[in-house]
Amino acid sequence: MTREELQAALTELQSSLTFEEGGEWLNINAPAENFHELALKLRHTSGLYFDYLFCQTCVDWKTHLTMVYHLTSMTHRHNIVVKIKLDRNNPEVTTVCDIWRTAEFHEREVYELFGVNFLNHPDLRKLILPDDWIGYPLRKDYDDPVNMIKL
Amino acid sequence: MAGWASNNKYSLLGAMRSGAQIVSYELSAGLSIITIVILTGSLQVSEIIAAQQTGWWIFKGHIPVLISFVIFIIAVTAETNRAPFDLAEAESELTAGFHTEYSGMKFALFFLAEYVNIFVVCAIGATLFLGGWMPFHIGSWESFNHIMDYIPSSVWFFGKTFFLIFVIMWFRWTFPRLRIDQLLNLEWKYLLPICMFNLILVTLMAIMCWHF
Amino acid sequence: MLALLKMFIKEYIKDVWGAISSLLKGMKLTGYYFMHHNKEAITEQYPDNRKTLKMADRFRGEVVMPHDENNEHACTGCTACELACPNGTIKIITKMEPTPEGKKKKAIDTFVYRLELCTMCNLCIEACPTDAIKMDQTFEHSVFDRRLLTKKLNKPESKVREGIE
Amino acid sequence: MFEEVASTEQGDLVINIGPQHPATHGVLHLVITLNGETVKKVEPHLGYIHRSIEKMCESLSYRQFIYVTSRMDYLSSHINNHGCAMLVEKALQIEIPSRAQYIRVIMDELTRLASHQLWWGAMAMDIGALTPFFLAFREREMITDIMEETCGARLTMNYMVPGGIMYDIHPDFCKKVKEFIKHFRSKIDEYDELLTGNIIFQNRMKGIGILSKEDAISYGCSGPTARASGVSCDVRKIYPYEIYDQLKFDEVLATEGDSFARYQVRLVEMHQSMNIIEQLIDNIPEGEIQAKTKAVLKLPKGEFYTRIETARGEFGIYIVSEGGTTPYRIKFRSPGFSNLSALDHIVRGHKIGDMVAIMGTLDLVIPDIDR
Repeated sequence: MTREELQAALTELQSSLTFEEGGEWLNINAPAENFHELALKLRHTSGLYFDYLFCQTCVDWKTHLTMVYHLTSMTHRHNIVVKIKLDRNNPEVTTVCDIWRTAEFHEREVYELFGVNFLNHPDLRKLILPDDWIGYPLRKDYDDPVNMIKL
Repeated sequence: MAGWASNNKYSLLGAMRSGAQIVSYELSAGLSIITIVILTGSLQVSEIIAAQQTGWWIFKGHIPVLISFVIFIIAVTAETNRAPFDLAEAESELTAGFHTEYSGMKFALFFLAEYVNIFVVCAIGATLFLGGWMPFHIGSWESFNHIMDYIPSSVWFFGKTFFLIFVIMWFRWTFPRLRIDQLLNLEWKYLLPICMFNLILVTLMAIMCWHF
Repeated sequence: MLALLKMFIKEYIKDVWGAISSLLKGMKLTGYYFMHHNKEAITEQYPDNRKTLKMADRFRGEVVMPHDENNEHACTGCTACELACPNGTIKIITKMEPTPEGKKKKAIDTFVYRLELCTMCNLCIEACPTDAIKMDQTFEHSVFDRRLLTKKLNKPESKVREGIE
Repeated sequence: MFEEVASTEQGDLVINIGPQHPATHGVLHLVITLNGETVKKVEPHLGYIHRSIEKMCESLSYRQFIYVTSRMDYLSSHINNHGCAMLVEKALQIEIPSRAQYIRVIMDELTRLASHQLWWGAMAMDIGALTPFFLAFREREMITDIMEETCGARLTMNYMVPGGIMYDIHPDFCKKVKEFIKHFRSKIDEYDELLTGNIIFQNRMKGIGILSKEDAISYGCSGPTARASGVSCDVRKIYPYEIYDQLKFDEVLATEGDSFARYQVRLVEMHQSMNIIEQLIDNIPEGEIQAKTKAVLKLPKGEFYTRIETARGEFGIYIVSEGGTTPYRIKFRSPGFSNLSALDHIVRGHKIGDMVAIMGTLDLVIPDIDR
């Protein structure tokens, strides 16, 4: 599907989506509420069929956090990027690990590095850091005077 | 026992595996020894060897003895926990199995025991199948046999034993390890039936005096 | 029934034979290597062959600054390498040196190279406009005191070669 | 950890594989729950060599951050570097000279070969065979020698720079590569002889650790692991980069999805890599090796994503740029991380020995997972 077709199909799916100009792939801004429903639709709508979540991460914009989902369809070979703006003080989004199983690990990683709370995640524990770690290292304001080497 | 005593989970698993393995492989090792006993008609080692004066059992006994020799080698490899049956100390699974927690002299004793074990079983194999200290003779080649007789019997015996040890070590470089259920399958589904069948064959052979 | 049994036995024997032959094939190969270990094996007798061991020309072992016979090097102290280095391995301390015409000119005082931070990525050598530094082929860097790893690359009393800006 | 132990059923044995364990090829920590010898659950604990590369890259310039990526998946360091260089080139719209493209692809395929060889040896070691390890390293030695001669290092080459390659190939390069291909073609049959046909090996591999196509997609698997399950995911074919669209090679696919399929996919991929190198090695065009770039690279504001096929699967780099000299946020999508997440699913119900074999065929490189 071309970019325009995708955009049309997605608008049909959920009218509250906004699209970003530029970028290699179609960028979609979605609201955090009802994201799970949107994700389910993206995964199962026959024309779209985004079955492969190949990258899931988070960006700290100092004022807010953005969850970034890179999705591709193994049958139709088209890609989209879904972005969700989150509140920085209380970031919460529903998990998608029941839709794309790979998200389980990616979400755990985002949880410990950015502090995003994934609702309904089956096993939201720290994956990389020790269990008693305080702070979210990949946030921009994170400061660790002991371990950080400033060059 | 040592695996259990060291209070380590790897060792415990190793010990369990080792137990299952030795119990099952003892059977086919024993049965393949019995084939020779049937052929000789005696349990006395000296008599077994004396019976091989005209030729080693492995040559005299046709295919059945060859089969039982192969089974014997497999069984003793398994019993001494050598690869490909080294499940008790499978290094990529259980780090070192039953001797994970041992070091120094205790570890040395374990390994000493293991290698002595290999030596012993290979010596038994050499005695039963390869004619113990009997030199290698070929039918009526008198001069050849004469030369062979000059080699001391102890050299013959150790030569044969070390050859078997070499074969067992050769297995070790070459083969991947079996899984525990495959190990037991191999014993109970393949080796034991073949052994039993072989035993009947050997008995028949002994009765009819088909061997040389 | 008998045919079935016959087939079963045939299959069984075929299985066993196939298994044994596949094992023997592997043993043949390892046996071949056992017998031909001199020809096929590649072994570096490392600590013993130090005298004959030659590393590849481009092997990156450590950063050195070549000096010519007049004890002159080509470093102008432009700090391009310091900026290029991702790990802060290089630190250049400059001083002002009077030129014969009486003006003051920037020159290096010390070229500090911290081997323990270096990842041999070659970015400093790429960045150097005057080819003053290069990679050496040494690779035995272990010392007992980590202070020895902080090196001064320019030799004492060395100067910038004439004509290098 | 203690809650986990308490929550297991009575009679279950919780056992730690790693962080120091011969089977994990690195410092991966797996907490496995066993029932007898049967694995009930596997739980990976990561982070033992987490170096926070993503955070580090935020303070490195676009020339500097490339070298860090070779420390991630150290077996396909070249390909990681290549991906980063490609990303910078894509963002700045630099056309790189075709000589550099050819050399890059040859280097990629050599790296893939070396990586698969090491995998072959290490995987055989996991299931208890010793000789394959030595055979594989003997051939790998030739590749690392070639790499050393041309790139200056054996493992972490840092040969790619934005705009091309760091310096031209060594004069002996083509000759040595051809020699190596000839040698390896004769030796790869030994691999089959020693291991593939072996009855013990086949029994250990066939029907073990089956990953269905749907699961492979859902778990985000990529590379040979997913291709063994029938997922067509070779980035070289689907989203061709450099000169891969002009080359003749097949995407290796299997449908079984078991350990043996993964094994065979990698073996066939070695043949494919050799074919690719043979197509290229005689036709390296003359010319520049680096496009002209500015001394200080500044990426335009925006987001960039590049994917590249490493020996383990799809390696993705996601950069958010604010227009400065350093990335604002960088994310590496490493193939091992996703492949590892499927481990628990495919291991359940198998024996502990199989778990090690499955891990071997997944070809995990721990620094790649931890980053």
